[in-house]
Amino acid sequence: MEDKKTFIDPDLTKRTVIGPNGEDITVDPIQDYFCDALPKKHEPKRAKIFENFFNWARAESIWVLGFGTGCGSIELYPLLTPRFDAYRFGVQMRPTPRQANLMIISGYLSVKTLKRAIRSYEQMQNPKFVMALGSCTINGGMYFDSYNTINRLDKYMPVDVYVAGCMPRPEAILAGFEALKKRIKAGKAEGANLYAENFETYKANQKKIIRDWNMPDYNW
Amino acid sequence: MSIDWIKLLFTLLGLFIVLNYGLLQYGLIRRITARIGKRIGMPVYQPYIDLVKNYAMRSQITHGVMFYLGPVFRLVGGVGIFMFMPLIYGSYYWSNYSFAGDVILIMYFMFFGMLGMALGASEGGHPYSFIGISRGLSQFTTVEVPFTLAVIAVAVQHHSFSLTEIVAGQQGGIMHWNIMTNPFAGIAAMLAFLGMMMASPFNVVQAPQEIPIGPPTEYHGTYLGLLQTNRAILYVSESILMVNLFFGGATNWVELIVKSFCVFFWPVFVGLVFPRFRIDQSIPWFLKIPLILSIIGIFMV
Amino acid sequence: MVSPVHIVSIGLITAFLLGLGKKSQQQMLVFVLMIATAAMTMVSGSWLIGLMTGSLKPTDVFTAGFKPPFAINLRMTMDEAVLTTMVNVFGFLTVIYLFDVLKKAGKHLLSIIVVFLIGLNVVVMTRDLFNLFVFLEITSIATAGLVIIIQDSKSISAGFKFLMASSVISGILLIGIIFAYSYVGNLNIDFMTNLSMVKGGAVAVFLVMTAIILESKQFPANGWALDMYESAHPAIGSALSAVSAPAILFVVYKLMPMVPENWHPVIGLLGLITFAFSNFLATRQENIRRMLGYSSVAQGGLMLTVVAMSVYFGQSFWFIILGFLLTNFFAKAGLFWLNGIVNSDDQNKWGILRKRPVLFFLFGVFVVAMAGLPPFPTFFAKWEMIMQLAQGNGWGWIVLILLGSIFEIAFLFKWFGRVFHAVKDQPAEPVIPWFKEFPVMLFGAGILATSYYFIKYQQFDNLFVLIPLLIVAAFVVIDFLPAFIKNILLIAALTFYGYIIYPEIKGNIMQLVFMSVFLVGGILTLIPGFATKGTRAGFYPFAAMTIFGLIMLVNPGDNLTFFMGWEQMALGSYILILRGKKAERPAQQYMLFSAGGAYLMLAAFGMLPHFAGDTFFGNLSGLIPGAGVVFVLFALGFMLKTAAIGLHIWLPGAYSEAEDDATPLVSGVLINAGVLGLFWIVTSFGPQQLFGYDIFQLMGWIGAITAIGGNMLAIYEEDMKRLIAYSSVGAMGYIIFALSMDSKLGLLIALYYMVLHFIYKTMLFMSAAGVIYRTKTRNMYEMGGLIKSMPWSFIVVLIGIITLAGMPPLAGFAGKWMFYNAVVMKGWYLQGTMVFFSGIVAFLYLYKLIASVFLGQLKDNHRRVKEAPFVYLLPQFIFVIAIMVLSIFPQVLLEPLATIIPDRVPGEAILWDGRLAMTSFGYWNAFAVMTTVIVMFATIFLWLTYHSRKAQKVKQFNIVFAAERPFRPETTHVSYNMFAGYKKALGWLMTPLATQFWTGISDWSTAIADKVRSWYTGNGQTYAMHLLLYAFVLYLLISGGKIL
Amino acid sequence: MEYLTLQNIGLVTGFMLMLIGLYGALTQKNILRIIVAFTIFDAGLNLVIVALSYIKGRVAPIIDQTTGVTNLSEKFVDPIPQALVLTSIVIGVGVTGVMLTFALRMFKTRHSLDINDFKQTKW
Amino acid sequence: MYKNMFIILLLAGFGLLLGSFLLTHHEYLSLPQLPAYYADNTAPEVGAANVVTAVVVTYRGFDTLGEVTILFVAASLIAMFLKHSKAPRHDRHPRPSSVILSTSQKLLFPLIVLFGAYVFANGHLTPGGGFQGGAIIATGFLLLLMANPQAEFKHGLLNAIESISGTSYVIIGILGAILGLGFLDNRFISLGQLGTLFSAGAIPVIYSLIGLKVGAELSNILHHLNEVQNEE
Repeated sequence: MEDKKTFIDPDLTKRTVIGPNGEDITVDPIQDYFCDALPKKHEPKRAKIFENFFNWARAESIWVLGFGTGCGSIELYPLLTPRFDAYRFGVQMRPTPRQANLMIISGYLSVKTLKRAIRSYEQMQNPKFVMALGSCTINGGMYFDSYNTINRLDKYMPVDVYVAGCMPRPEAILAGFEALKKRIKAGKAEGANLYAENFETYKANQKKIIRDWNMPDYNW
Repeated sequence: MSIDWIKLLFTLLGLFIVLNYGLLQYGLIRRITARIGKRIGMPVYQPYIDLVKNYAMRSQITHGVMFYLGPVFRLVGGVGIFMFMPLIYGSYYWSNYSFAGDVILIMYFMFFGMLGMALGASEGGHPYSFIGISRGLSQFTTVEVPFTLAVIAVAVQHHSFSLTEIVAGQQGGIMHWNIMTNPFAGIAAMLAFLGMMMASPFNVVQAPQEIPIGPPTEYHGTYLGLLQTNRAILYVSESILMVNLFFGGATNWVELIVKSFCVFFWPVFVGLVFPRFRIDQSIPWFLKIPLILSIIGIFMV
Repeated sequence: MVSPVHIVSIGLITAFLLGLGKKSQQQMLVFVLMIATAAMTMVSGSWLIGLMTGSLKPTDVFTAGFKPPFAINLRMTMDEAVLTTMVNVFGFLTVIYLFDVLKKAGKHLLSIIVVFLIGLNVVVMTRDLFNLFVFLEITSIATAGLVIIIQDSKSISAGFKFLMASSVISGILLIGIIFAYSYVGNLNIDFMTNLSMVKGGAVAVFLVMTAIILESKQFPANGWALDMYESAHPAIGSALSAVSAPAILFVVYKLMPMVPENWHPVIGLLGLITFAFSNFLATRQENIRRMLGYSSVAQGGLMLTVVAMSVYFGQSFWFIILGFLLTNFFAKAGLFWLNGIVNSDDQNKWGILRKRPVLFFLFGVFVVAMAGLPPFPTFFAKWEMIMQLAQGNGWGWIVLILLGSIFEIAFLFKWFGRVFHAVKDQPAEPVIPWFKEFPVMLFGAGILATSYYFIKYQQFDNLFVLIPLLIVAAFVVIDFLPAFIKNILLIAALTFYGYIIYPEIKGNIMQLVFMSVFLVGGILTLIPGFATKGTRAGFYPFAAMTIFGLIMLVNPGDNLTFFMGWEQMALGSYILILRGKKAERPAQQYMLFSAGGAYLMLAAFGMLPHFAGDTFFGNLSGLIPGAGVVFVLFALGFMLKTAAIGLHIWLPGAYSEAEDDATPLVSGVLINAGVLGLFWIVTSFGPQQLFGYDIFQLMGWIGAITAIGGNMLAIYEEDMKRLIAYSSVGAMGYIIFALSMDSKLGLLIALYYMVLHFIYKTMLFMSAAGVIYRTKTRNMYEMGGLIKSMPWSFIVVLIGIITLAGMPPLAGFAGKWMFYNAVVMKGWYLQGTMVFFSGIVAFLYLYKLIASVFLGQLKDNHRRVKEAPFVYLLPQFIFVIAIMVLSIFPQVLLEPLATIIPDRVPGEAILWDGRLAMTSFGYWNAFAVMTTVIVMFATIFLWLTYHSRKAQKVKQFNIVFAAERPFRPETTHVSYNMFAGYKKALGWLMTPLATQFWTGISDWSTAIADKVRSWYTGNGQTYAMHLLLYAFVLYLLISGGKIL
Repeated sequence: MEYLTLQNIGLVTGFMLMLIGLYGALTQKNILRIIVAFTIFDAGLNLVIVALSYIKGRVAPIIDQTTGVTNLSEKFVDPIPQALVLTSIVIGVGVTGVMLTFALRMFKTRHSLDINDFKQTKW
Repeated sequence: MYKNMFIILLLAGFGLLLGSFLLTHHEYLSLPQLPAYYADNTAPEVGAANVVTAVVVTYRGFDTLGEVTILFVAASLIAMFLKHSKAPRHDRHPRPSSVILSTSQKLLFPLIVLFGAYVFANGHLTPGGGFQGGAIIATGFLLLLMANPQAEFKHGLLNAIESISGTSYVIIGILGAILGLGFLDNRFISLGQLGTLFSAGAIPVIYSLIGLKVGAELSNILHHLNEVQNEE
């Protein structure tokens, strides 16, 4: 591309500061501030019975990261109301990705948001699941030709469940939960491991579309 | 000093009971809360599932040693309070390790967990942890004042800091309970209890959306599991403390559970009714009404 | 033996012969003058030695061979011998000092100098009133001549003012002499003692005395003198101050027998007023020479008081007056001479002295000696004077003396501090001719020798006073050695001292405890000094002085030893604080408050015999009317050191600005001196009342407010050391509160906390010092995340704060537990709650301390920071071990401490049942708690470790940041104004009332001083009028308002 | 009338002169005048001294033919004040001379003889 | 104005203070012990006819030494003070003094000096003495200066006279201490016949020295002042 300029983030360029004794200290933010380890694949427990039990627990206790990416996030709130009451299914909202298991990409994902979504996704701990809402995450939907939104989410992160619709109703999302639970209980929801295994591919895809990649390769 | 192994077993058993009770109680409370909100709510056993899931997380990260130790401190604090508290009045085996210290020890042991948690969370380096802790500590300083005064009032009344003695002094019917004999201290302590539980309206510490749940922002997996375990034990222990101090203690497990549940329901109830206080609102509040009540209480003795 | 009259004849012949000299021979003439003054010195000196050894008897010299009263006679006794020797030695040294000036000046100046000396000699020796007048006139004119050595317009007009004033004074004197003659018919002082009995003779006495008093430059009729001091050559100023004034005062002494008994106090009071006010005005003075002038005038006033009250002081008179006289002689002369060497009246220019360690040391010696701190004579003289005055209930006098002294300390140490820090922008190597240095050094030696004799005269317990002082002196001498050698030596000296002192105090647990705190604290706090490079000039003598001062407190043989130790410690620590880079102002504050406290104590010591028998640690029991005042004075004095709220404002600055590795000594160790004192008075006085109000109640409230105030202030500190310093204030409030409960448990808490606070505060300060040593900053918000690079320091701070917060299972909890029991037993619920609240508040700043520094985000410039040096960590871990032992076995400390508390004290003690501590209220088993906690901790830790064994270590920016990432560590670290919410809620508690109060006092005193000193208009005529007015008012005072 | 002795007249005159001298010294602004005032003061003082030596009907204490050599103490006036006044006068001369010199130099420095102009040092 | 009033009040008070002396003081009817002793014993002890001189030079000789010193130090001061003013000398030609003055000066100067010498040499006999004589000599010099303001003196001579006479005075005092009974004792020279020139021991010598010294000093002072005036 003719206008492919490298973006330089001033906060991440190498810089020299003066130490307490007057010595020069070179700081390379990416190296020094961020852990540069790559994700590892975590094998399920050998003992099937434990793994099944844990998968059951994971399925029955789905903690959702409260991160709305697109218009679909408006559909998430009714889940907490008396009418839909997702709590019944062990679904709870968590404000921090560290504690969350499920990331709901609620609708179209602009490139800018994609970066944040990736970061949040990577900050979640294994096992972690992704549920994608609406056509926009499947094929771009009405934004299929937008310069600024992605078309297919699973090019960038492993998606466990797609919930179709534009937008899907809360009932559909609840159904999505049920589908996800089934996947988990069946031991098929190994998205995190998938991501670790195909890390280069995913990263390449991500980097292709995110030009100002001002973060480490993997956000711990 | 030889170790009384049977007593240790009983204590561990008590701990196990309290843990389960705590988890169930939490589930029940959540359920009740949901019903008040016209929801059905999560299953009563949901806390167990959450606990198991958290312990079963496959990957974890650590920010450093203190981050690692934070939950340990926290759980030691919670378990410690339980350990040093007599559960059932008149029972040697259910008196736990209360021979090691009196109510002062328990009061100060609460800080142990808090401090550990604060340090652990801080090592995570998350600014929200700092903010949450600073709020929590700030509020805590003022919560403790009326509570301590109330405890002192009770101690003076019974001429003892020993919880066993205090409970002994309350035997003989509801009119002998401290909440009846010294209502001001009792009310003050109950108000302070709200703050100690950090339930709404005093839960700005964790303010889930403003500073994503505050101190434990970075905690997950096993760490979070430990924290949840602690919560189950700690909340029940604190309720039991209140029961012992003001509600005549308990002579058997049923009485204990009923009473502590009632006590624990009090902050839940208040939390459902009142909106959240800002930190600079809650501090003066605690230094006004509960403090005055507790001072009256202490001079009533 | 050469007759004393030959002092005069030698001088006069020299003076007259100098007239024959030629201009080209000027240098030779100077040498002639030198020889002549040396000869005069030898004559008077030989008399001094002869009289001292007893080989000569006091003599009267009859001029013209007639016995008095028929002819003038001169007297030579011990008094005159001392004074003439002083005059002549001084003259000799002045000639040397002025060598370069005299070489250029004409022969006339030489004559004037020698005539000046003759005048003073005769003024001292003569016994004839009119002769006195003549030689006073000689001195005056000679003085006028000396003032104009520098012939600038300032000195000329000052000289003219002086001439006007001296004309008026001599007029009054002459009238008085004539009247006296007309009443008694002769002029000899010895034959005039009945003058005031004669009808009307009192007027004559009055006139003569007034003239002499005016001549001795009493406030406020002394503008002429001040102008003279300001404008004259420093050498001349020194002459006026060091020899002229004493000579005049000797005249007063000679004339005192004529003065009616009931005038003595009036004259004495005039002197004291001068002392107080001149020192007060000096505080406002920027010009060094004028300041020295004020100071000289003040000293003159004080000496006038002593002389006027000589009958009252009786046997102590000589001791007192010599103390003041010699100090003033040596020190004031030395300071003036130093002024001449520096050749500037600007304080900042005095930094030159820093380039010359010996001169600077002497400068310090002079200042300290002037200020009346030990081990210099003024200190002892002042002590004796106060004691004597107190015996006669002269409280008003004592107040004036102490006020004056505090002002004196204010300006002297302001000056000293300024000079100490005015090193920059000075010429590299100042050229100071030997003849200017020599007299200064000689006088320095003089004052040190005098001090030695004064100390010997006191007959102290050598083990506690003399040996420590000699050690300090030894460290002064070896100050040029590298720091680590001195460090080893001092540690060795302290260890050895501990070894020899141990058998002495073995039996007394209280002494043992405090001694070990001071000695062990001293040794451990010295260890970090090994990290310092270079010579660290000036540190070790004062560290030794501080520690030994503390040791003197422990086992005072008498009140004086205690007070001396107290002052010595204050002085030593002042210097240690002053050594900090920005410590000028804080050190000044520290000195002022220390001195204020010390003077309150001094007054209390004076009162002590009235109420409580002679010694400080007498065991009083029962209520003694009036003893409350003594108690309060003592308590205030000690509470100044422990920084009770309102008196605390010096503390944060002093502790934080002191050198980082000196801070533990200055704070953690030193602050216990106040506790020691408070403990002593509480145990020995017991409950006393002030105006019918129980003092312990009051003290309890003060303690509670201090605890809460100190901790509250600590919360908002951003400066690491200030935070810990404020925390000390809080801890001291806690101790004050505990002491004031006056129960066995309360006192036990105080002692226990004293030890514990010493341990953890020293530890924390050292840890802070280590951090600051590496990071070179004290602002906590500039740090963060240091746990990675300084894990050991982190552990120390962690243990320190757990102990401080009183959390079980560590040792701090013992204090809290006892505290609750004590409060409940005592029934002080409200105060107790406040203290408790303060304890909780402590969490806030403790968290801030540890989190802001060690946790959170590591800053860029600290990425390569290493762990604190081993020598910093070593003592810290010794303290950690101590805390651990105390945590598991608190009875190791608590049981011995409990034996210290006297049986008088009410309340129940802790009962020990094995490891279980019991009171009637509660129980506590430290061992069980500790074991339980350790087991729980280990179990849970293992459980976690098993689960998290594969946890990925991440770095500082790997945090969830609302789907963003942090930008810079600085913007991610939450530390600055951490408790903003708390401030919003309770910030009103922090209104800096104390600071406002003290600033107000300082502002007001400045304003008043400004107003008062505008009295000195600079107009010679007005000054002359002042003289008359002074005489008239004095007359009204003495005659009781009757003009006739 | 009993107070109106020669001695008292001398004394009162002397006192008056002294006071006048002091008044001049304290109110005049010109330095030379101040010096003159001081000499008046001195004169008064000396007059007082001399007046004190006076005893009615006696002679100056010089032995000559008229006095003889015996019983002199009943013939002479008091010699001591006379000796003293001599000294006093000489001192007065010395001081006046010095003051005048100062005045001269002061005039040179500021070209003024007003005492108010010489207030460089104050406070 | 208020200031003056205040000073008047102050002086009035001071006057009252002095006035109190008038009330308490009574004129002597007879001499007190000390002057009586002087009156009676001067002749036998000191040998001076003038009792005042005896008191001045012998009994209170130490005072007189002081007096001399005062004059000396004043002169030194003036000399030092005025010599320092090194202002450029204006070539001023003042009006020459009148003929009467210059002529009479030539006539009178030796006479005045002689008279002065007479006065101090006879100090022990007549009302007079060193100071008086010295002052008279100085008037001679004053006359000299008035007649010829531009005159250049030789300071050396005056200084030498001053120094030597002063030194001699002190030495005589010391001689008194060595040979006589005390410092400034006049009796180490025989007292001689009362009323003659060579009587009263060392008194005439001392007075002569004083006279010379005072004369020289006063002249010096006058001269210095004059020099300064010339510079103006």
